[in-house]
Amino acid sequence: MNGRSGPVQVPAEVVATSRAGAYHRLTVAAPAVAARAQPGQFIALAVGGPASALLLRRAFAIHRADPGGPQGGTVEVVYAVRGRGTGWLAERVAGDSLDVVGPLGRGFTPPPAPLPCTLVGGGYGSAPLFPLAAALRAGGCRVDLVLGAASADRLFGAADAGGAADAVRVTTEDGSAGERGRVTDVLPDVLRRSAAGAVYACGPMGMLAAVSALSAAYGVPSQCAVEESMACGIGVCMTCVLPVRGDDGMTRMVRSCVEGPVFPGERVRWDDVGTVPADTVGAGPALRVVAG
Amino acid sequence: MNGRSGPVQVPAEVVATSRAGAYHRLTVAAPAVAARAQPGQFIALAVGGPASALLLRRAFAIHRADPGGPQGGTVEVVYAVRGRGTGWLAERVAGDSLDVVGPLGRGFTPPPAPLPCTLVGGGYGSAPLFPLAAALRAGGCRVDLVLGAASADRLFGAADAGGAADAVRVTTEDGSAGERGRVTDVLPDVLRRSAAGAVYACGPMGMLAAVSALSAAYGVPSQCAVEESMACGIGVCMTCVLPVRGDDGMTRMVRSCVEGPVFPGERVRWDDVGTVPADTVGAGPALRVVAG
Amino acid sequence: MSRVDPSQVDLATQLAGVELANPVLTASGCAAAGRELHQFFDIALLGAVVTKSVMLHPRAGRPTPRMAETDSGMLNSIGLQGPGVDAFCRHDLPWLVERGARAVVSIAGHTIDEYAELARRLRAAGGVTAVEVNISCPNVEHRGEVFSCDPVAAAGVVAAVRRETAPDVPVLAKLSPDVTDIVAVARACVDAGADGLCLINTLLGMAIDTDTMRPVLAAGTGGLSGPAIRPVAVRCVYQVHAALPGVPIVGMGGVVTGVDALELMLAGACAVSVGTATFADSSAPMRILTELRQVLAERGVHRVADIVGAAHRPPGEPTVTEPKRSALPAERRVGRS
Amino acid sequence: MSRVDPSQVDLATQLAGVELANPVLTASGCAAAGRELHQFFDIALLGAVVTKSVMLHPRAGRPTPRMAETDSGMLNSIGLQGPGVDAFCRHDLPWLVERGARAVVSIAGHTIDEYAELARRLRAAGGVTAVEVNISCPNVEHRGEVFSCDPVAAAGVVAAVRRETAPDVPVLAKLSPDVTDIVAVARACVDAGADGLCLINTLLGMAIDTDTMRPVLAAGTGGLSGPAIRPVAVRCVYQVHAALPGVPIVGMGGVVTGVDALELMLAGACAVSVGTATFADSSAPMRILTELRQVLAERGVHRVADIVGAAHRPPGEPTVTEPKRSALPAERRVGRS
Ligand SMILES: Cc1cc2nc3c(=O)[nH]c(=O)nc-3n(C[C@H](O)[C@H](O)[C@H](O)COP(=O)(O)OP(=O)(O)OC[C@H]3O[C@@H](n4cnc5c(N)ncnc54)[C@H](O)[C@@H]3O)c2cc1C
Ligand SMILES: Cc1cc2nc3c(=O)[nH]c(=O)nc-3n(C[C@H](O)[C@H](O)[C@H](O)COP(=O)(O)OP(=O)(O)OC[C@H]3O[C@@H](n4cnc5c(N)ncnc54)[C@H](O)[C@@H]3O)c2cc1C
Ligand SMILES: Cc1cc2nc3c(=O)[nH]c(=O)nc-3n(C[C@H](O)[C@H](O)[C@H](O)COP(=O)(O)O)c2cc1C
Ligand SMILES: Cc1cc2nc3c(=O)[nH]c(=O)nc-3n(C[C@H](O)[C@H](O)[C@H](O)COP(=O)(O)O)c2cc1C
Ligand code: FES
Ligand code: FES
Repeated sequence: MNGRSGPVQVPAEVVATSRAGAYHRLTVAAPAVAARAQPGQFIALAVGGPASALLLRRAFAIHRADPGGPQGGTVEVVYAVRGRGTGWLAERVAGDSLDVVGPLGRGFTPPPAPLPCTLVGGGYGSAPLFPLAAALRAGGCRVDLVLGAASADRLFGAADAGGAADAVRVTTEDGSAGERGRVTDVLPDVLRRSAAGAVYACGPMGMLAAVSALSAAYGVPSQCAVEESMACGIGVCMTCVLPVRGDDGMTRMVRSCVEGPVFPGERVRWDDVGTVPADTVGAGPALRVVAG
Repeated sequence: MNGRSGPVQVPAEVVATSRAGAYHRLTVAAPAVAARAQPGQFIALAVGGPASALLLRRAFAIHRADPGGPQGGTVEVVYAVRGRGTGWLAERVAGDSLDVVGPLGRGFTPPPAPLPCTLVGGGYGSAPLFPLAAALRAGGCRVDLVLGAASADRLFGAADAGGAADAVRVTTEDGSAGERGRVTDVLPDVLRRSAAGAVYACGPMGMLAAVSALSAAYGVPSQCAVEESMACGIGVCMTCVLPVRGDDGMTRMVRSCVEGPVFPGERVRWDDVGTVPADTVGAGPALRVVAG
Repeated sequence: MSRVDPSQVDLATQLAGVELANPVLTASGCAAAGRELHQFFDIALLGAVVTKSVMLHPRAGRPTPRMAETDSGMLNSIGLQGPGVDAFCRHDLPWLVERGARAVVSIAGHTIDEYAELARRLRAAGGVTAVEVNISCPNVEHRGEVFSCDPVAAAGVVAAVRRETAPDVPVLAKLSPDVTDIVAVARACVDAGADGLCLINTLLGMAIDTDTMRPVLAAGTGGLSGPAIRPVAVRCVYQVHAALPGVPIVGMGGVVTGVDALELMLAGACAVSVGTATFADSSAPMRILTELRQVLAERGVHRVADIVGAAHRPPGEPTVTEPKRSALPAERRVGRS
Repeated sequence: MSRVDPSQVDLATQLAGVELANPVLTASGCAAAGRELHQFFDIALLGAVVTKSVMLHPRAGRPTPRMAETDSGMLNSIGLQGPGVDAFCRHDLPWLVERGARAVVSIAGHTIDEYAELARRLRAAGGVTAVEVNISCPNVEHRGEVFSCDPVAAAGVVAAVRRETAPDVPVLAKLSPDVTDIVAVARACVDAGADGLCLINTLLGMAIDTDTMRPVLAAGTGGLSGPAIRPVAVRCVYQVHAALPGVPIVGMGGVVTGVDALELMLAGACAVSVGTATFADSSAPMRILTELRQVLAERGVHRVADIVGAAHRPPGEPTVTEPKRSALPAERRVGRS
């Protein structure tokens, strides 16, 4: 990152809010963010207002970045209400102001030459796949979209998926929409039929692990956008790490906010997320450290 | 206080906000509070919203309690923006909801029989004198109103004073409105001319001390509404105390939230406010107490 | 976890041999002696009312300002203003007893003898459910060092109070978090006869007025309370419960919601006290009790006693299972109920 | 107090013999080694960049989750993840020096020898403005007890680092607030050769997930930081400055605004570190510097050095008067500048 493509911190007016099943959509006017955003990057919003007890920003994948338009550039995110921060966000209305930092992180890397690409989204994880699909198709790639969720209301973007991709498969665990099952139940079929050359995925950690393993089994490289608890989002605090193998084959605890959130699926040690594997560089006896 | 006349905690809609010189007016719909309120009592507002870092309520004297009306009963306060809490309040607009507790404290006691009364207000301290003036006049008392402030913009209610009292004197320290000087410069004259039988005062501690002393010098009993930092407003925390002489002549540290905020001026040991006088009941060596 | 009907959740809790109807108490100094709160809700419905620390003689307390608000917290330096133990036993204790409230009486002194005398007067008065010993007071016989900062001094106070208190009335030692090793102080108190522990008192803090450029509080320093300190309270309760699993703990520090109460109970508290939250919401203890019932029901918990200290169980082990409960050996249940 | 032109406020501060252009620093572990923040503002404009505590060898740190948000605060258990001192001296230190930034290098070890070796490597590398000794680490040679909890252990580390550090490079001891007597630890460090003190490190805390019913952090406990702890920080700085008025203090803990920075300086800090605030606002240290300049000007303060420790002066005494300043005897001014 450098000065020009790097993140900016801006006050941004809320231009639209709406519901989408179990989720909320939020669009803010943030031209400088919209102009810089790449698919797979995220923004971080301050929550709770000026006298808030909530110190940290909330991270959301960019669902849409529209650099033009009447507001001079907007950014849209899709989120689920989880706790106090997203609860506060859900009370915002058009005209309110939000403090936005972004775009943050490394997004998805498009293939060097056109290839059939399979995009897999779980829950609100499908949100960042839409701008990616558009970019890939603009670059001449065939795009297969697989969307999954526990139930129909937790599926995001199924209605728009037809226009965004060359083919769409939808799964829900309870069968309330699309095929009953998980994205990984249909993925092999999609990979085979489309002769996929690249897989892109975003969703819960368990899904990413399974998609990554399946893709590898089919010999297709995958890029997965992870979601780790983040305090700073800019690489200074070391809270957001996970064990990732480097070019040298060594495992390191890598910051998902700046070296991710998108990682090559085969590099992430999915089974060891939440641990420091013994062969990690610098792994040592677990001494109690009081601070830092 | 008992169940029926005691305070209630209610969600209240903001029905109006406006500016008044350096101050803000805020009217909320709170029928149960309006129905119970007596002149000199106060309300306590929660500030900062649901995820606020500001724990404690802010206290404001009741400027107007209107038990009837379309909203079924409203309460109005007048306040100066001082810090984060009042800053947040100033951003509220009609339709917002506030959490209100009130009415709190003991208000002004009207004279047992009609008497000329002099009401002295400093800054926003004149706010609670208006409902008092109305009540006193309804009870057959002549009311003289003395309003003072540092400057014209810090004077509250001067425009409405004519209709609220039988005679009005206004002072400002910089002479930007009314007579140049302090309320105590004109008070002797008012007391003499009106043959005042009771003084009621609200304003900064220094003004109350001076008004109380002057009234005593003229042989007129005074009732002063004090403003001490309050954590609970309901009598459980003991933060809001000041040294007050009791019927037995003994000085005790008395809670201004429940035994006040209105005290007989001659009972308050004004010069000792902020200390525990050595002859206070229970005064002892100042031992360091870590908690409580 | 199956959802449970909230009204069916068993909230009874055992506090060192005394059964309380539920685990929500007031915190000392944040509810006076119950009268004011009784305007807002029936105080007899709480697990107990913990009264403001009372001293041997009437006490005027500290000069004002006595409080400063801080981010998610507040500082206080009341200086234990109060009427003294005799007036308390005459006016306040009988009032609580008449209303059917459980009275946990907090006492504070400056010498071991003062504490002992307080305990004697309370014993004479009767009607006391438990004695909470506030040892966050300076020991005048020991250069003013705070009792709770020294295991030996703390133990001395506890032993004296235990000696002078009726055998069926538990003695609870209330500890300060401002120590290097809270487990050492806790252990000393238990060894000296404390039947239970109250964790935590306020943290020593200070605020400076940046306009006057002097401390806000007349006393300079004050005690920090409120949600700001909850993580410290949870840690203290957790550490002490880990070290002394059989000792009942009343947890406190920043409890504002039923979820906060649950957090302290998972750490190891068998009851919680609600302090600062009451200042913003006079009904806070009652509301928290209702919320606690609700959050337990949502988590499929039938008996609150089952989740006391649950955060200490290994990650895999299920927390809420019917048969498990009764399978616990009796002595383990003591510490958890 | 006359209003002063903000651009005319003299912000220079003396930190144990080193002159800093201004008193606003980053806090260790909250700014990495400056690179990331340099995207948002020129880090050379700060008083200094305090780097993440570095250890002798590369270190992977703790498992995740490593953080939990709390009311007005957060808990972290990073476990000192870092590249080790050699990589730091190769990549990070030269980068800071090239940009003209002042580098205060924080070091952490598990034995006195490790600290000494770290100091030797830094001395060999050069370019270090000051060494900050993070002694909130378990002493493996002493049952894992944290160095900063024991005056003797703390002094041992400080003496070793002081011995191995170039005489013109100040050694600053960073203390934990989780002690019964912070003045005793401070005094031991100063007696052992510390040229200054950094107050405070995080408070030990814990959060429990009320859904999983287990601690949120993989490590169980973590360090509490942010505005929640500012009253504790102010108290610690005030107490230590009162006891050791000649010892320069870097204050930290919950500084989010220029007014917060002023509060710690009034308590006795001659510089402040900005930590957690940077996570919400990447430009926080720079913004706080601008705000500090402004709030000093509004209060008629010409030289920031004049208000260091001002809260200790008697209530009556005016804080800001031109002639007074130069009338202070030299040795008193050391402690205040
Ligand atoms: C790179 C990235 C992209 C994300 N994209 C989206 C998105 O597009 N839509 C969406 O709904 N959510 C997304 N999340 C998750 C979202 O950030 C959390 O749901 C949100 O922070 C919860 O805040 P809260 O206050 O409502 O919940 P609380 O649980 O009260 O939050 C408490 C604290 O934990 C952190 N936290 C809690 N859950 C998560 C989580 N899952 N991930 C990271 N931090 C968490 C919060 O930031 C906060 O600091 C993303 C997270 C990351 C890291
Ligand atoms: C009985 C009573 C009646 C009052 N009536 C009015 C009124 O009619 N109009 C008006 O403008 N103000 C009134 N005040 C003062 C008002 O409560 C404070 O100005 C307000 O609390 C400041 O809040 P803040 O967050 O803006 O300021 P901050 O200074 O940030 O407040 C910090 C803390 O200090 C407390 N505090 C600060 N100043 C005061 C003060 N002067 N009195 C009490 N607590 C204080 C606040 O409640 C808060 O807890 C009254 C106070 C009392 C006790
Ligand atoms: C994520 C994080 C990492 C930290 N790492 C270190 C560290 O490596 N060394 C250290 O001495 N202090 C460390 N600290 C403590 C801070 O330097 C600082 O003392 C403390 O956070 C209080 O300041 P604050 O409230 O401004 O954050 C860390 C704090 C945080 C929040
Ligand atoms: C205003 C005030 C007065 C207090 N008085 C006492 C007291 O008299 N005795 C005592 O043991 N604790 C006292 N405490 C401490 C509380 O009982 C409690 O331990 C602490 O405030 C933490 O809980 P909280 O965060 O819920 O308030 C007092 C606290 C406050 C805020
Ligand atoms: S969130 Fe701070 S380093 Fe990634
Ligand atoms: S404000 Fe709590 S007793 Fe008066």
